[in-house]
Amino acid sequence: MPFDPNNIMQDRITDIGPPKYDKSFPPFIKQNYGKWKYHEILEPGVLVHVSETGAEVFTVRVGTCRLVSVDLVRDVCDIADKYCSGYVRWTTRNNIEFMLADKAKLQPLIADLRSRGNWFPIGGTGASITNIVHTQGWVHCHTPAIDASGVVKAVMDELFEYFGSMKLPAQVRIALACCLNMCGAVHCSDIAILGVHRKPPFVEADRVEKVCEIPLVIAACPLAAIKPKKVGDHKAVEINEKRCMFCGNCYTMCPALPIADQDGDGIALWVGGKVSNSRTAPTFSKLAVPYIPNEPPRWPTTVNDIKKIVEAYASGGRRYERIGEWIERIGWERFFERTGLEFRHEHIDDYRLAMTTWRTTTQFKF
Amino acid sequence: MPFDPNNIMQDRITDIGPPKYDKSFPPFIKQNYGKWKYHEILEPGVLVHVSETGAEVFTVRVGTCRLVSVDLVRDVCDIADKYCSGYVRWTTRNNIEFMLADKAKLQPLIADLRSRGNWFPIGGTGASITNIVHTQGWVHCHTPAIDASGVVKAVMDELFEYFGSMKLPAQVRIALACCLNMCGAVHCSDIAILGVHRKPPFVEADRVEKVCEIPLVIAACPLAAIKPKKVGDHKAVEINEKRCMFCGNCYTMCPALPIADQDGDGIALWVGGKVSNSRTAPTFSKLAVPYIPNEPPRWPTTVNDIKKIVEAYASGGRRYERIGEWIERIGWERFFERTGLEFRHEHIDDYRLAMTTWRTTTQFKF
Amino acid sequence: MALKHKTPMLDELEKGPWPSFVSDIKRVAARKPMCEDLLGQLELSYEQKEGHWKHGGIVGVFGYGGGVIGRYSDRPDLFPNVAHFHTMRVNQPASKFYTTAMLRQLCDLWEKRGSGLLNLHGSTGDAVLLGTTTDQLEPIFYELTHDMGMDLGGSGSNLRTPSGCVGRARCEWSCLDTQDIIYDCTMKYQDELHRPAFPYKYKFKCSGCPNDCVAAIARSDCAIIGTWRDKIRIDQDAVRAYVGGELVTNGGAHGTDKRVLDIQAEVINLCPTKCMEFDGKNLKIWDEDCTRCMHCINVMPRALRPGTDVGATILCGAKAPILEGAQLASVVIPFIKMEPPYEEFHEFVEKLWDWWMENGKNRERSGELIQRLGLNSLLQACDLTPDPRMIKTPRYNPYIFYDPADVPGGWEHDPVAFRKRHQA
Amino acid sequence: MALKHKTPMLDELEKGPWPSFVSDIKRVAARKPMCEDLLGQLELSYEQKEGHWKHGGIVGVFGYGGGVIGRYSDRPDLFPNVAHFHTMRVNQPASKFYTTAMLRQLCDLWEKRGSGLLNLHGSTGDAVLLGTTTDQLEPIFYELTHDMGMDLGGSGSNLRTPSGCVGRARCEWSCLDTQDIIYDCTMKYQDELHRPAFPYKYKFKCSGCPNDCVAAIARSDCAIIGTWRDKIRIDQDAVRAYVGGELVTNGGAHGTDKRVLDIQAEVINLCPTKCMEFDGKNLKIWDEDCTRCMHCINVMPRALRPGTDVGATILCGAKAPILEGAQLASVVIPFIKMEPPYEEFHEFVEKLWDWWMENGKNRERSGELIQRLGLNSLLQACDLTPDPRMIKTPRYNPYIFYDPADVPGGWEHDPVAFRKRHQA
Ligand code: SRM
Ligand code: SRM
Ligand code: SRM
Ligand code: SRM
Ligand code: SF4
Ligand code: SF4
Ligand code: SF4
Ligand code: SF4
Ligand code: SF4
Ligand code: SF4
Ligand code: SF4
Ligand code: SF4
Repeated sequence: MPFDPNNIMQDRITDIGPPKYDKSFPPFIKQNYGKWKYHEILEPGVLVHVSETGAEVFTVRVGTCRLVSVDLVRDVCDIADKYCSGYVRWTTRNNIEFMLADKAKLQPLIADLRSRGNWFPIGGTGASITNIVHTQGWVHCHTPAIDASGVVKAVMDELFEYFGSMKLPAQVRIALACCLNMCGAVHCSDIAILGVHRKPPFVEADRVEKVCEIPLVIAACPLAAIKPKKVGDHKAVEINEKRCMFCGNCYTMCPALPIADQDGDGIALWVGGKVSNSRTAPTFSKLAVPYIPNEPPRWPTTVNDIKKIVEAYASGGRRYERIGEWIERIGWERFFERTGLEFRHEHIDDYRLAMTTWRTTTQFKF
Repeated sequence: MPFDPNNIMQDRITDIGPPKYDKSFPPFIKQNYGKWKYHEILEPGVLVHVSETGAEVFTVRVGTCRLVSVDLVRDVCDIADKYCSGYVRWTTRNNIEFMLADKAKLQPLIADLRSRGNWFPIGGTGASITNIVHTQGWVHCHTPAIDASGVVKAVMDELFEYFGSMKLPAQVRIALACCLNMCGAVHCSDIAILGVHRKPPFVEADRVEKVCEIPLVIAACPLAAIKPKKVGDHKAVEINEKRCMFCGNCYTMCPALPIADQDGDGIALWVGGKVSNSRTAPTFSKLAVPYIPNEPPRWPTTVNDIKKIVEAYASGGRRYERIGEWIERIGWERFFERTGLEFRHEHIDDYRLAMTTWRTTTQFKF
Repeated sequence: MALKHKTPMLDELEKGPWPSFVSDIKRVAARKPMCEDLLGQLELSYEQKEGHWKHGGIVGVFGYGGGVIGRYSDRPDLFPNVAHFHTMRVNQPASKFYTTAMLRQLCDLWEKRGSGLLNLHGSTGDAVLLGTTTDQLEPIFYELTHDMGMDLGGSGSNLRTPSGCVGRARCEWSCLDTQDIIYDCTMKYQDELHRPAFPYKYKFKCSGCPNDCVAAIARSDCAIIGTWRDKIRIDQDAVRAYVGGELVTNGGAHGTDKRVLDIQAEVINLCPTKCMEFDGKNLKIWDEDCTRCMHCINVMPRALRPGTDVGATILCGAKAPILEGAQLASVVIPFIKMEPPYEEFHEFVEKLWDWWMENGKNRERSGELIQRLGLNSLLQACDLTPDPRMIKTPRYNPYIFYDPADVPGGWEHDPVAFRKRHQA
Repeated sequence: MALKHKTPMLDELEKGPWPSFVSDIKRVAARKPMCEDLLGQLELSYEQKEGHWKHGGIVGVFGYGGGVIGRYSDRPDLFPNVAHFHTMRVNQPASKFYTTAMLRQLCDLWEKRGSGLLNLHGSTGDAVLLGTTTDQLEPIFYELTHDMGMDLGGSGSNLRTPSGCVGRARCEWSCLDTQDIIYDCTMKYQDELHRPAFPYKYKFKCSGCPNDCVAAIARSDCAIIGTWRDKIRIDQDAVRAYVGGELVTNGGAHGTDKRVLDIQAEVINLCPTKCMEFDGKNLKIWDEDCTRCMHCINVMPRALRPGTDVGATILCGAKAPILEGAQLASVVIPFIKMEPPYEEFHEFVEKLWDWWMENGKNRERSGELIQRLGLNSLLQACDLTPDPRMIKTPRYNPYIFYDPADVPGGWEHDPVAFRKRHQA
């Protein structure tokens, strides 16, 4: 029975959850589930996994925008139908994986993908720069300091050679978040692009009581910079601007405290985080560049600073060494020298755990 | 002119500071000042330093109680007069150093020292356990949770073989502080013995206003556990016992808040701190045993737990590896296994920087 | 193809080798005014360097407290077709395998009832349908559930859509049935997922091994990460083959050519615990010292494999910075067998939630509560025993909250007796 | 020798191989009732497991705000001779070299006017005279200054007695004249040492090299630690002699026998920066990577020596836990030449003190103020430039206090223009 707008409870189904995973496993996956023995990357973006049963599965990984249209998804379906028995998957970093068991179809699939202009670049495996994990930006969110998709496009264009090759010392994982909410793993990425505000919010005193719950707004500020204040007849709030560190959390709680600002907003770059437990423990990304203005449409300074970091790492890092491991080895003093980035007061932490980041040893390099 | 109690300003001399250092340098030190080329430990406690001039200075280091009598100092003077041209020095860890330039006097000096019973044990150099840095305890201070000199004596008796030998993997520096004020380098020692309280102070409500400045008392509590409270006619304070972590700082500010208690007080043991920048950076001592009751006169449990730690380290540490470096290598899980010490809730930090001490990786040993 | 708004800045983003979202949107914009206006508004944002969406707006489907994010343009005067532009979070199948049939059906639905734009996938893992109007929410939900057997994911102060790595479906290292674990907790906790009852959001993520390909340790309140308790399995012949240059090292991740593996430099020296030795013929691993970091296995996938006594390490409390600063997850259960019906795990989770719901403030993540009340408070609430595996280092600060139960006589003082012993 | 009080517990501490403070005190107690009562009171403490001194009590010598710690028994009824038992802190000569003449004079003075017991030395470095009565304070001070040329050390909220390692007097590694530096700041800041003007105590300590034999980095508000900017001096012959087993490694610290040095295992692999290589004949050090940790020099004192372009690293803020938790000192000046008249250093110190006196709360250590206001605040106050050598790692939290001066238009908003661009 079709949907009846006048009776939305009719036949209502809820709480069914997602389709069970194995409904969309290709047969060769189902058969070899849990039996995989080893894998090998045959060329950048192309993997084979070999099962204990002797079966092989070939995977071709392609980059995509995370923001896709139904047209693109239909193209993907066409390709998957033609070569992959009608199955396809997305990775945890928004790449598409075409899998097939029949080796004969591998080269035709690759050729087909290559024939489609810049829609389906092959790569993102091994010691490469894979797809940038990112967020909404100006396309959908209400709190961004920067765009997401556009910055990602500009950066990936510049670093494209590293997507389709595996010549870096190790994986470089880049992430972007358009505000301090950090919807993604920006806080633990080799390179992180973060949208930042630099102006305290302003208070629309006549709107606050209408659209916000004042106690929640006050509680939202990590630095207790917000106090209740009566303005004329209105119950409103006051912001102690000197205490503000521009997190935007008060705006999340209250639309009458706009924080976005064309002159204030921009990008901070962070480096050296990682997630895997391989060799070294997971670690946070650290500040590399405190602020770069928004430069749409192609954010040249941002792109250029990232390039500097990648190139310094590409030439100085040792095999298996993630960016953070490389910096740990050479020291932060050398990182700033080799990238040519400026060390400024913003790099020195002054928040709650600040003292754990100061140098409490005479060990450093001149 | 002698001191005249009725005219204390007469001839008053102030601000002269200490005697200039070189007034008490022996001639062979003055001559070779800044010219030393290398040193060598000839036997435990006996060093030679060789100068660019070819001169040599021999040093015999002896352990002492830090709490000494004029009789002992006079004995020291006798020895120094006889062998060391009338000069002597104390080390930063309260050992005495007899220095001489004339090698012929070295063996006689050593023999003399050895002939004096247990007053002047020779040792404390190199990979040994040198003198325990300690504080006042029940001998002089008003805030101790434990005695100092007695505990030190009991521990050094037990570890004596390590004072006069150099067979440990590296230096083991032990320190004792009788309360959380930590008058010493207890917070950065290989092994630290710390006096702790476990009962919140009690309030002598009728004395508080007489002997304390209430605002200062309130400000003294790191956890804001103290509030003003009127008791009968008296301005006094109230302690939120659940918040108290027994630091004793309020007692420092106010004698009407006694915290010492025979059942509450005792010893906590800490391990793995260091000060030198050699190989690894200076680091804090970490909790090994949260609490051992006061067991005068010879504190057997404390002595025994320290012995366990030293023996586990002696058999497991590698050359040059300080206790903290050894634990870092084997892991805390192994430290507790190998020493047989119990891991308890107190070991898990719950103060301001607590989250920086939790394990944020899957890397650990089963 | 003349679109309604000029977009000279966005057009710059059609250049270059990486796929262009602008080109992609443009082809749909040709037939969908919503996309036309979206481009127009985005161009305005590029000009003004400020976003043009109003603050939030609570919309949703009946009976659910999450799954839809309301969004309205702040220039409906200029861009009326994105006056409403809500997203719907569709719970993806675990580890994101799809049949083309499912995808085509989703596209058709979204072509008809929404913008035709999606995020594949959202950072939490959902298949995000990007941009529709309020009146379409119920019909879409109806068709999703009835026609496609799909449901919404989480948003708001509830369980968020769980997500996991590809695991045993296509990875030789997985110590867990990641899909099944994710499916299990998604299904078991449907109510928590759709109806906000928590102080704030709560996320599960599951990786099959410590490589953590779903970044669970950084992004989930409860990270379930596969591991093993026994020994790394070694094929000594394959080790020799790597050393002899007969195999491709690191599964080709650093170049697909065969080359001699310098096992000392590339494996043994990089082992964080230095628990390996190679005598020229055999590789010896002192497994009791191994911390299962995966590095040696990563480098020699044909020679080394995780052990067979597998299970998970549970780490809790990861989150982004707001409010109290970013956190990585901390070990809470060093090892737990994760086998259906996962009862032990469910019990743990439910105890943890009870503790959080009882003690958590509004908008306080579970990780922040752990910070505020201490790891011990969580352990107690969940009947877990303190273990050195939960910490990097024991406390170094001496501010210990001793338990009065351990003190003879507790915290009682006898002031009179005290002053008998001590004059004031 | 029958003393006034029975001390069965203390008597237990006369046994064993380590020197016994009890035996030592007993021999003085035979002639000094103060020591007799001290033993009695200590025995009582051992019985009751509680100390028996009253809380503080401000006593001192005229014109000084420190140097004397008042102490009174809380059982003067039982131990009248320690009813007063004050200590006097006597400023030691730098690095604690004494002539026996000085010591004997001090003993005579103390025998006459005090308990005859001393601490050699106090943790801060003073020669501590332990136990006297109020009426003796002025005479002692008079005799100290007049007859012995000695002065009191610090206590209270003032500069504390500075202290340093043996340095160039008897150590080959010292990059500084530690004694002279300590003497200089002791003399220059006599007023600060004797007259409390600070929010709380302030300590200088000076070590000649990064081995830090006076524990400056852990115990001083301002640690002056010697270092060098050029290259480690290498005597390649001596290196070969170590490797050949002709010399005693580590100056005998691990055994006084000659033995072959496994230079790879014992030196090169333990070098924290791995900046050394030995080709069997020559040792190469990439000094630009060396962090001057001293390890290689410690192990091969006859082959390696610090460079000759010497100076100090200044680290600030170390302290014990009260109030905000223990701190190690943080690098504030990576390198400073420390040559008389030390003007640059004095300027730095005075700026720092001004900043601390202006901003510090009562009983707030300078290290706590750095914590509270941030390292940048200190740097600014002292005209120092931020440098990566001051930090272990740049910030990882994104809560940055941007400077309005860097923002075009500062923090001004134009709400009207904003609402023209964005409808509410
Ligand atoms: C497909 C995917 C899992 C999924 O469920 O989708 C995946 C698949 C594989 N990962 Fe991964 N990883 C995937 C995201 C991740 C992530 C998560 C992330 O980046 O957000 C991580 C953590 C990254 C980090 O530390 O910041 C990750 C850390 C690893 C590592 C550890 C790398 C390291 O040394 O730190 C390995 C081991 C290796 O490559 O040697 C690994 C290895 C592998 C292997 C070789 C596992 C296997 O045997 O099949 C797979 C192919 C790797 C390749 O691409 O070269 N995978 N892998 C994800 C692909 C993302 C993409 O499209 O680019
Ligand atoms: C005499 C004294 C300096 C003084 O001004 O009084 C001193 C003297 C020497 N120290 Fe020290 N250190 C002295 C306290 C310290 C301290 C401070 C402390 O323990 O409170 C430290 C820091 C300890 C720590 O890290 O916790 C210290 C860490 C070192 C080190 C680094 C050890 C390491 O590897 O961590 C060395 C180098 C070595 O021994 O290889 C060293 C080396 C030396 C040398 C070899 C320097 C030299 O060439 O003359 C001296 C003889 C060492 C020996 O005893 O074996 N000295 N040394 C101090 C003797 C204390 C005592 O009586 O036991
Ligand atoms: C859509 C998505 C970003 C994306 O483009 O992928 C997203 C979008 C928003 N997030 Fe997020 N978060 C998304 C994944 C995340 C993640 C990543 C993850 O789940 O693995 C994080 C970091 C991990 C974590 O949970 O801590 C994340 C941390 C936040 C936070 C900060 C929470 C914190 O405790 O620090 C906020 C702020 C808040 O909740 O008020 C937030 C809030 C928001 C809001 C609802 C904005 C707001 O202030 O209310 C965003 C709505 C955007 C929009 O218009 O659609 N979002 N958010 C992701 C969800 C898609 C999906 O369901 O798959
Ligand atoms: C005598 C001495 C201990 C000893 O036996 O050697 C000592 C004894 C006292 N210290 Fe101390 N401190 C002594 C060196 C230290 C050191 C070590 C150092 O200077 O290198 C420290 C740790 C380093 C530091 O400064 O942080 C130290 C950290 C404290 C603290 C905690 C300060 C903090 O900021 O955390 C207090 C508490 C206070 O000031 O209220 C304190 C307070 C005290 C008081 C005054 C007790 C009090 O609560 O008022 C003690 C008087 C004891 C007495 O009856 O004589 N003492 N005190 C040391 C001074 C002797 C000297 O002049 O040579
Ligand atoms: S990072 Fe901020 S601006 Fe970007 S999607 Fe998340 S909440 Fe929105
Ligand atoms: S932006 Fe953040 S710090 Fe500033 S007032 Fe708002 S909540 Fe507080
Ligand atoms: S550690 Fe505590 S009890 Fe001991 S001397 Fe220092 S202040 Fe007094
Ligand atoms: S002992 Fe410390 S924590 Fe307890 S009330 Fe006193 S100052 Fe506060
Ligand atoms: S986390 Fe481990 S099991 Fe899962 S895909 Fe990555 S490597 Fe494979
Ligand atoms: S898994 Fe890691 S810790 Fe274990 S043996 Fe391999 S490299 Fe070493
Ligand atoms: S700190 Fe350095 S210079 Fe000073 S005594 Fe120790 S080793 Fe010698
Ligand atoms: S001083 Fe330390 S860092 Fe420098 S070469 Fe020697 S061991 Fe390496």
